[in-house]
Amino acid sequence: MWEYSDKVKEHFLNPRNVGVIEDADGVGEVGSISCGDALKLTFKVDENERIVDVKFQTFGCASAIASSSALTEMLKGKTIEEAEKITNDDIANYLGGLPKEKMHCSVMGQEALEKAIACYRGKPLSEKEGEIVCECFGVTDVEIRRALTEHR
Amino acid sequence: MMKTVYLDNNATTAVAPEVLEAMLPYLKDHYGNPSSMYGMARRVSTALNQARTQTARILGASPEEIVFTSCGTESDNAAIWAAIRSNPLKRHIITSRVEHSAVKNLCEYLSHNGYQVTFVPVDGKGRLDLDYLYDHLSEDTAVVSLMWANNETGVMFPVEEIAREVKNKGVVFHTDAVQAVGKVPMDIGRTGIDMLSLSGHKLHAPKGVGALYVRKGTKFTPFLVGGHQEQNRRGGTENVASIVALGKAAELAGNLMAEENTRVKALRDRLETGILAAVPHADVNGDTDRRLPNTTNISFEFIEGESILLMMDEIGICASSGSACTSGSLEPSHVLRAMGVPYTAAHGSVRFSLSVYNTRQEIDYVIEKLPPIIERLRQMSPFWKSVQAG
Amino acid sequence: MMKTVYLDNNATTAVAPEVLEAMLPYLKDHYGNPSSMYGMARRVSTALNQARTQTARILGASPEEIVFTSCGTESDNAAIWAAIRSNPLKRHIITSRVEHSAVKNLCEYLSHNGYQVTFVPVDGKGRLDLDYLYDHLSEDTAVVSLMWANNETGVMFPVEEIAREVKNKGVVFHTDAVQAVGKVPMDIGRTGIDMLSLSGHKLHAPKGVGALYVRKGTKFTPFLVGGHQEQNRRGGTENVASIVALGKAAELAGNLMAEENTRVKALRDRLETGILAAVPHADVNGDTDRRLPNTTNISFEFIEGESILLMMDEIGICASSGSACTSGSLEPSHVLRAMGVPYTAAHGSVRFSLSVYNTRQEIDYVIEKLPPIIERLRQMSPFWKSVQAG
Ligand SMILES: Cc1ncc(COP(=O)(O)O)c(C=O)c1O
Ligand SMILES: Cc1ncc(COP(=O)(O)O)c(C=O)c1O
Ligand code: FES
Ligand code: FES
Repeated sequence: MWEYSDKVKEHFLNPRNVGVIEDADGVGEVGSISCGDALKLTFKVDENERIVDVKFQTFGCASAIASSSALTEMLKGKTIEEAEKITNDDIANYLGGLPKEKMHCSVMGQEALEKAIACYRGKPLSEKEGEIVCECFGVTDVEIRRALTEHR
Repeated sequence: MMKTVYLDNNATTAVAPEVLEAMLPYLKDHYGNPSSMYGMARRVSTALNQARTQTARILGASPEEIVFTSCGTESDNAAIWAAIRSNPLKRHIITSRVEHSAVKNLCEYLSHNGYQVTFVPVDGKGRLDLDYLYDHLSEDTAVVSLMWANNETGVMFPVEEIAREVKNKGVVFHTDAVQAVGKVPMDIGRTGIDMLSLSGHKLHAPKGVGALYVRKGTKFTPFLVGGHQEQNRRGGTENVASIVALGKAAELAGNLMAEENTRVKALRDRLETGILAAVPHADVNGDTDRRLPNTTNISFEFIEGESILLMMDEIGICASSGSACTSGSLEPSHVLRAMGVPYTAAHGSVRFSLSVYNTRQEIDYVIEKLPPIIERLRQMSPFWKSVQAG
Repeated sequence: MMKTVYLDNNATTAVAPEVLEAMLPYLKDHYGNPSSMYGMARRVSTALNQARTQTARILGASPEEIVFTSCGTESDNAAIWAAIRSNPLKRHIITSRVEHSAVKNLCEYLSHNGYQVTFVPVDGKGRLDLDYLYDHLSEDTAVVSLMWANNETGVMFPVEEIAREVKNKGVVFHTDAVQAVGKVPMDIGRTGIDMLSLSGHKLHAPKGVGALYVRKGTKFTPFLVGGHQEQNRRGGTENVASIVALGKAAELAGNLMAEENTRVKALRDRLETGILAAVPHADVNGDTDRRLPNTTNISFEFIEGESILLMMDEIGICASSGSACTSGSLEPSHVLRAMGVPYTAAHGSVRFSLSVYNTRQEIDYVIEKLPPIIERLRQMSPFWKSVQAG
């Protein structure tokens, strides 16, 4: 059975910032229902590019829901520049860790955030380097290799 | 503390108090090795014989046809290996696409090791494609292994009918009846079934004991090779206390079979009807006409099973999503995929499996508490929103 | 009622009261399936982890290196199959002529199914012919399987030394340590041993649970194929209560190892010396210099083991003749035959195996009561008469 930290459980049972911001400045969607995981992230910024509101919707397991909730909490009050630096490890750490089988659930958060920021900046995500390996997330082999080295 | 409503009896069951009582002497004073020469061991071997008779009775078998094993998985492995090792020239195996991993993974292993394996498909309700099965039966088929009842959906295959056909072709027939024993009346002697697997912990005996029925005259080669135990069919010092427990559990299950098929079935139906009435976009998976009396598998569209389970756990309800044995994997269950259940539904499937220990109050508690959980999770789901909007 | 003097601990042992107490909660309220998603299952999976740590500790292994099984026989079978399936091009196996039937019968089966098996001989004291072993080690050897301590004589092979040599040749080394664990201090991590079998019921856990140590990095293929349990190394719902029991028993055995090697050893020596002093034509079988602390195997010439056992049973003494697992057969034990023990002596061999539960009073009772029994049986024996006359 998966071992979840108290913080994961707490975010899962009482998720923050559930929903969609209708007139959002940034929108990021990743995943698909066939994969079993999907996340939609929307945010609003003020004139200083500071995130003032952020909401999510997640189809996924407890750690996907908790990761999304944690991400929104982490994002509030950050500038876009600061937000950009958030990695899936940061999300997992914020939650007191995730079971290793469930790390990919937090990756979804990072990916959605990247997309939402790209959307905010008005440009589609630049053509990715490498070959797309996972269709659902548009994950490339280069990204997988990078993730592997980062996690050594 | 909150009382637990345990609706996961297809994963494992509570040990019946009568069963625990029956086994305890063999964990205390009567610890002798049944193969030994002294008086103390005699009482132990008598107890084994009694358990063998009790276990045989629930199947309609003879005591000598029972080989005790360590679990359902071992029984399944032993049956398939025995069949192929006893028929070394035949290189073909038939099974279904919805077997438990004990049969499925072994057959997949064999398919990479010199065997050709036919995985018979099922339809949307989990019913076996019999024509496909019979078309593939050949001179080269060493064994047909098909489950009696599916652990995830409760759907039953017509194994008695199939066994007759298979027997006519001179092919060995094995059935994984781990979920069926104790719920379905059996008179195995009158069927064409050559081997049958059962597992104690699905019928209120402890985990870690099972049995394999081997019809008199069926060629057999032991899977666990060692001492002379179990009439040379399974090496290893006998798990005495648990075997005694299995015997007692089989006896109890025989006595409770009627209740299982009336009161428990009615509770299951009440649960199913209650949930479907209260929750939109929820569907039962599998053939409701030919199903175990204690099982219902319901898909809640647009949300994911693990979240449902954990939310239910918070209020003391135990159930499962997919099969417990495979819940370590992130894939939706191979059973629901074989049935063609759409992903939107397969991911959000929950299995409720009852036992004679469940009460009407418990069921009503679930009917009251589950719908708001589903609603809450759907509020978080991106897909739900689009359905609502659409 | 007469008190029983139980001197057959190599056949099986009494469940320690502390062990029973540790396992009982898992036969009662904590019956959840450890793979399940709810809180009730979490306590169960935590208990499994603890048992894994306890079991690892007595070997000097890491918890991830422990695979729980259903018995010593399964551990032995699993180890040998894993070794040969993981090294499919190698077709040679080395074992000894005095292994337990779990290894011996499997190796004999394999010798008729495509494998060449070398059965290394032993000398008159049961010591392994090391030169013979090393001479037969080759590029084609898939596995060397040798027992740590013999169940009938208690004689120990120098497995740590052998493992080093075998490892140097890149060959997998397995040891059946069913009789050695808990009696011999081990630090397996520092040896060349790749796999090690143990069985719970030899160390005061119940029958029907065992473990296989698999060194990190050793190639492994599961023997029992099924679900994801035991990190994909052994399918089948875990025998939770018995695994918890095994963990507790391993912990206790660790604590009692010193007593085993002092007080129990002294009792064994007292018994042996006492019997040999009182009974003529009686001899110890096996190397007394390198032997388990709890075992003595004594041959009483000119009479037959079963008669001795039954006469002892009448006065409450439990022991065995040959190994319990093979006592269903009338042949003298293959172990004594391999040692070249003459038939006149082999037939009348009795194994006494002690445990920490034995007392000095019990031993003195045996020393007092056994000689007249031997004498009485010899009076009935035609051979004895001719010796006396001769
Ligand atoms: C040396 C040895 N190996 C293996 C076994 C088999 O153990 P189990 O009876 O638990 O299968 C035994 C005992 O029976 C034994 O003494
Ligand atoms: C249909 C079926 N077959 C086999 C098994 C395996 O039984 P065990 O867990 O006792 O090995 C199970 C349960 O896990 C099952 O539901
Ligand atoms: S979202 Fe799929 S496993 Fe977490
Ligand atoms: S005399 Fe009866 S077994 Fe040998």
